[in-house]
Amino acid sequence: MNIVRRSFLKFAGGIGALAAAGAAGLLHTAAALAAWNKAGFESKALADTLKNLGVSNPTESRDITITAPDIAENGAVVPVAVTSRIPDTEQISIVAEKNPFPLAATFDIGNGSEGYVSTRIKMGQTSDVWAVVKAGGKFFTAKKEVKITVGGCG
Amino acid sequence: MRMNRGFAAACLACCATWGTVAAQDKAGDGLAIGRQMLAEDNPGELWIEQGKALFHGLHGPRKASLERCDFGMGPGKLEGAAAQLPRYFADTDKVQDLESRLLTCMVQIQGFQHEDIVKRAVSPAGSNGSDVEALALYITSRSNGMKMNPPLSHVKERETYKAGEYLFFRRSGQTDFGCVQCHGEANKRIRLQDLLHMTDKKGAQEVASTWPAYRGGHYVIRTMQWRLYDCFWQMRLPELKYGSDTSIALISYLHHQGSGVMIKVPGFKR
Amino acid sequence: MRKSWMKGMLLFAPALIAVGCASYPDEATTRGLAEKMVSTDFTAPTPALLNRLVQDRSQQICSKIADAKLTQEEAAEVVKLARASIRYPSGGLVGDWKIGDKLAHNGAGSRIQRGQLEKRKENGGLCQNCHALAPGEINVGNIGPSLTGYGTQRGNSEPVAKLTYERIYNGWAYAPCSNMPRLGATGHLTPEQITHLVAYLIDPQSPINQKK
Amino acid sequence: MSEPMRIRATLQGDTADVRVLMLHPMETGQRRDGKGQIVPLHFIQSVLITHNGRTVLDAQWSQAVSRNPFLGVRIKGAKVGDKISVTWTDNKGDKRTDEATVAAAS
Repeated sequence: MNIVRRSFLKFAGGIGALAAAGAAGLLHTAAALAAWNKAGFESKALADTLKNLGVSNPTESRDITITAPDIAENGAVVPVAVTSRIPDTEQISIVAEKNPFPLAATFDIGNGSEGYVSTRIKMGQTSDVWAVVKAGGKFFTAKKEVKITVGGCG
Repeated sequence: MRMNRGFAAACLACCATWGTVAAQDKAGDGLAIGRQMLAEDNPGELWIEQGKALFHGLHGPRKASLERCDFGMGPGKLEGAAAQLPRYFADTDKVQDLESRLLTCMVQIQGFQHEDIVKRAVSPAGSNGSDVEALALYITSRSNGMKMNPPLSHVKERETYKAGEYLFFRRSGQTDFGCVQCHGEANKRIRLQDLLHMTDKKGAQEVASTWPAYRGGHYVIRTMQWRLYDCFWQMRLPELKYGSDTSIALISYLHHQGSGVMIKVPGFKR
Repeated sequence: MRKSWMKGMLLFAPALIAVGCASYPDEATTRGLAEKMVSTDFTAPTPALLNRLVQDRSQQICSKIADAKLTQEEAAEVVKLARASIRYPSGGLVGDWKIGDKLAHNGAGSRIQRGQLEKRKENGGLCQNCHALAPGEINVGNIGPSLTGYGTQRGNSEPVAKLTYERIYNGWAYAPCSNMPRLGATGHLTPEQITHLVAYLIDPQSPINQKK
Repeated sequence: MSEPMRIRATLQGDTADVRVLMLHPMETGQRRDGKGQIVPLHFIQSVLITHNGRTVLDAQWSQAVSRNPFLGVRIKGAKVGDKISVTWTDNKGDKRTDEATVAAAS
């Protein structure tokens, strides 16, 4: 379906233009929270993204489960849920490695919230989706590939 | 296609040389989790309240609500009305589906121009949606949990149903397609998109119970009228008029094929 | 005479109505109603485009409603019409598989939306919509049979090329009323485009004939 | 103007399953409208969820979160009738808060 393909292109293009907008100071308003991780959200490579999330020496963990489809019918709405069974999970980030800006969202968890978040993200192409979990001051990761296909017809 | 034994055998023979039909359904499994996750929390629900407000609010040149609109159960009575559409209406002397009936009311009660509504009925992808889309969803949602069961007591209802069946199988255009070419067998796909098997009860029931639906890639509510229009577009045929008799006939056929199913809208389509 | 006949009819009238209530219109009536709908319910930028809705003889035969069956005579007529429709290109039947590869994955062209005809340099081959193609491709349909390894299984001899060409141009010559569009006969593809699709299907170098 | 969110909060054991749907364009800043004009960047940057007034989730989003966003979380130690509040703030400074109470699982 062309509309879908077009929205992919627009999405990719939109992300491309974002760095410029950010650099020009258009991205934020005074109202935006100070906590908004500008450097993290504007990182283009996975390594920079991790660095700007404050990650050092992450450990791959089997206690993190990423629930997402193997194949997404529509890259505009890819459901991703992350469950962390690591004790004292305090933060979960969702990172789509091959997106122009990989970091999609960061969730700070506290006061009895479970190590679980579920949301939907846009993905421009087939990519590993990373879950980056901060627990007890340490970082843990897991990843899962999601294949993106351009929709068929109708 | 259906054919007699002799030809079926002959065809099988040539099909065998044409290529083996492998089990190609594996791709579907990787999609299932995603579909379930999306359907569980359907943004389409956000339009129900909007449709309700539009239904009861005063709109159009006559500043009237749609509370006098009769969808077959009496003026303003929406409970279960969509479950019995399309049906015959004496005032228009026509069989009408939900959307063509809505159109009639918006013109006759609210004073809108027919052409204006039709022009705006299908919203652009990525917009906030149209009034007709929100209204169709709200009205259908008032039949949620009820069984699809349109009447066949009036002669025009039977004619419309049979015309719809005829149209479902009618092939034309440069792709030689009728509806049945894509929707006549189980477990078929266009590219990765599953196609409902509409000549089978179960497949038709999914059609009859899930429209209007939230279309993930368009971010808006889509209706049955849109779904049919889009099929003709893809078949390279001319543009199906919104609320036309052809559309009503096809909806009549599909709703009868899928009768008995519990309505649950909005559906979620990729 | 006439009066007593009328009386008889009146006596039987309730029974007739009861039967009428439960019955569906006959085939001819249904066809008449539906064809009238088709003639009024569509729009197109030009009258010629509106003609796409008009069925040719083969399409009429192949539109079997519900459980109706194609007779041997009808099938034979479709085959005969199909055979007569096939035109061949001026050059060879095997074109360039690289062009064919692109065509097979192109699903665009000739659609009508908001009063506009979708204008492209050429129509797409539409193959990917319904057929599995090169090994490992996920985004492929399954309405038609898999074409993966088509040439590996059959070779690329002249008879294979000719059969392949004809089956794309008008497959109803071999499988009357099958779901496969008569892509050449209806004018959706040109003979030259079909030669590229033939190459894509049978050339040993084509991705469709590679192992993965 | 922003439309109300749909918040469902149901108790499962001692955990509230909270599911939130929001209407927001989540514009990437490059999409063109019907007239060919670029639709400016417009997306939710933060979402705050509180449980009886205590912050349980503080989310930061990019424009890569899908249009009409969904957010699901689970809150431990919840009871039927507890108050769940959700507030989003977008990059234009628009803000919206909606509330729901935790219901028993049906």
